[in-house]
Amino acid sequence: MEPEQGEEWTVDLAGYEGPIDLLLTLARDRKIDLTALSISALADQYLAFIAGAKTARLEVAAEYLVMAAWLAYLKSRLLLPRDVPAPDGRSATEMAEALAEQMRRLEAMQQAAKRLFALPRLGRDWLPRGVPEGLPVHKQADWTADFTSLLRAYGALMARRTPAPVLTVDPGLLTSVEDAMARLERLVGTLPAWGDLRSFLPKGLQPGIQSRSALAASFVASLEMAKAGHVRLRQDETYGPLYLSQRCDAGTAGPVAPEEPSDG
Amino acid sequence: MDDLLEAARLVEALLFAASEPMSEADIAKRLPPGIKASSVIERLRLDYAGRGVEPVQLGGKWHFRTAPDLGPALALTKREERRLTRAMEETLAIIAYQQPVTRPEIEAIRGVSVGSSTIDGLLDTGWIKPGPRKDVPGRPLTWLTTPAFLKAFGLASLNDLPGMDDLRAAGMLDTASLLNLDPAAPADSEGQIAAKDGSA
Amino acid sequence: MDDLLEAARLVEALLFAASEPMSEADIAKRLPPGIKASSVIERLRLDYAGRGVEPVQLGGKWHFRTAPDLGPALALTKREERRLTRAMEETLAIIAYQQPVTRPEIEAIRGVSVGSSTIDGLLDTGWIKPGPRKDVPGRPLTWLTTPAFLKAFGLASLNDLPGMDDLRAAGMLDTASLLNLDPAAPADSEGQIAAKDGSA
Repeated sequence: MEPEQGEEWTVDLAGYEGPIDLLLTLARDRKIDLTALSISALADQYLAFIAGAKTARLEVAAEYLVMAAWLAYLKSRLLLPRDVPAPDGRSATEMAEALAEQMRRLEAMQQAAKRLFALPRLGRDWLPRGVPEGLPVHKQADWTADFTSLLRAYGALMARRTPAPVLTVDPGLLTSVEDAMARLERLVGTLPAWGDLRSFLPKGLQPGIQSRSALAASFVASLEMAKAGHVRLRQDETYGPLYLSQRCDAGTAGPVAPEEPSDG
Repeated sequence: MDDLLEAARLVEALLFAASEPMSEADIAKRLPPGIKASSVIERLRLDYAGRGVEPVQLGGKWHFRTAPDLGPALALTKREERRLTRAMEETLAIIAYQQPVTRPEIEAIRGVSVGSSTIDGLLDTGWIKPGPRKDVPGRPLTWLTTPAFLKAFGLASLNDLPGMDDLRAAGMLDTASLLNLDPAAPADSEGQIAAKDGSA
Repeated sequence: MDDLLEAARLVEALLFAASEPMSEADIAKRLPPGIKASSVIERLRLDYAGRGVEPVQLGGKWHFRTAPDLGPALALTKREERRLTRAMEETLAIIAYQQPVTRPEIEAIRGVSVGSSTIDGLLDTGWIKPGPRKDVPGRPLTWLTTPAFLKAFGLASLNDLPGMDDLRAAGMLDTASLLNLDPAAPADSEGQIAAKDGSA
């Protein structure tokens, strides 16, 4: 598919941005004025160019062919002695003027593009400040406070200062370890066999702090006495009752029943 | 002490140190009462005329930049720069001058369809962005330029696009008349462009 | 064309745009033959003498920096809204109600020590000021509220502060509420003073 030699001009459509661009280029090259009157001459040039391209067996995009057909039609209309309006209502002169207007418009934008791209460009022609130091910023606080919140804070502080309920305990309610030990020393010998620790507590203890204090003191006392070898301790299960007996006792009998229910 | 000189010292220091260009209002805030920001900037422009750095307006804000004629000496061209195709250049110009503009409008002006690669390529530059849809049948997307576009081309604003006033005066930016223009106006502008399309 | 001026333009653009300070050798590489870097730098120093920016040497390398005398003028004050911390609120309330009051007295009431940051913060609000020293061992400073305090809280005088009865009536002096301490209240970072206050 070699293009034929000896063409009047080099036919190559690759350089054009569509038919209007081609028309513009032809008008520029042939110095054809873009008035309605000279559109006919320009159409001739265009048709010749497309014919040349076809002869050279170049692939001509459909849009160029559409324009060629349209120009041929326009040219034939322009040649008519009387300017008969086309079916769309436009006369041939109006159609030619519309084409000329579009060419002027594209030409204007092409020139604008040229001028735009001739501007000094960032990175190509100029640079901004390389490393700006930045401007120092001083922060200034605008304090806001809510009066209600302030009063609440003060109210809470003042409320906190009113005396809080304090746990006071009458010393007479408490059993000391020494007292408990003396009592255990005295009682343990009187029992025949293993006895529940709780059964050694005095009768008539008030539930609550008094009972708990007596039990705790007796427990500590029993541990002390076991350490000293005066008694033996036994617990059959975790959290189960604690039994004690005299050291010399053989442990033949089962535990005795507690003297009173324990609140522990 | 010359008040204007002192103010010029302050503003040049500001513009050198600021990490972003500053508006005249930002500058005015730092100036003593009675000194007009515009006068100080004018003074600075004179002081730096012909120097290697210069105060210029960019997107409506002032900054210092190197003088464009020094580009080659600064060896800036060494930076790899992807060349835009002609289709991309023209499409960018149409978007810049006629924004907001839809793809069909761009196609009507160029007389050729705009390939996706043209839009994609421009999106890659960061110079264009989609705008609101236009309220016409099909609700096509409009296209706008970005602040990065102004920065890249060193433009104070879109009004500073070269020849903007002349083009406007000549009615070349009036998109309303566009759709009646296309002489060859085929009903379908899509799909008729073969691979020859230079925009591809 | 003045060769030295042209070289100075180039060097000022280089130093302006460089990402880091440049040594004289770095600069010399960019200069045309026959132009000495030291002469160009000297020329630049003269050109910028008394300006708002100036070429200075830092660790043997050159860069532009803003004139030191302009530092304060360049600074930007940024206002930001800040709320009183719980500690500040309590301390301010105690000062308001019990002024003149010393820091140890405030600490006794709050049951926690009062950090310097709390006092500093309150001084920054402009709502408290130091009063006369109290005539007790150590002669501690007393604290008072200022007229700005009254203004900020919309009080005509200190007498307008609600009394204890008012607080109680408003449910702000409710001991029961102590058992349900606000879980959202920030933990007091100032540290509890052990044993100072049995109710703590």
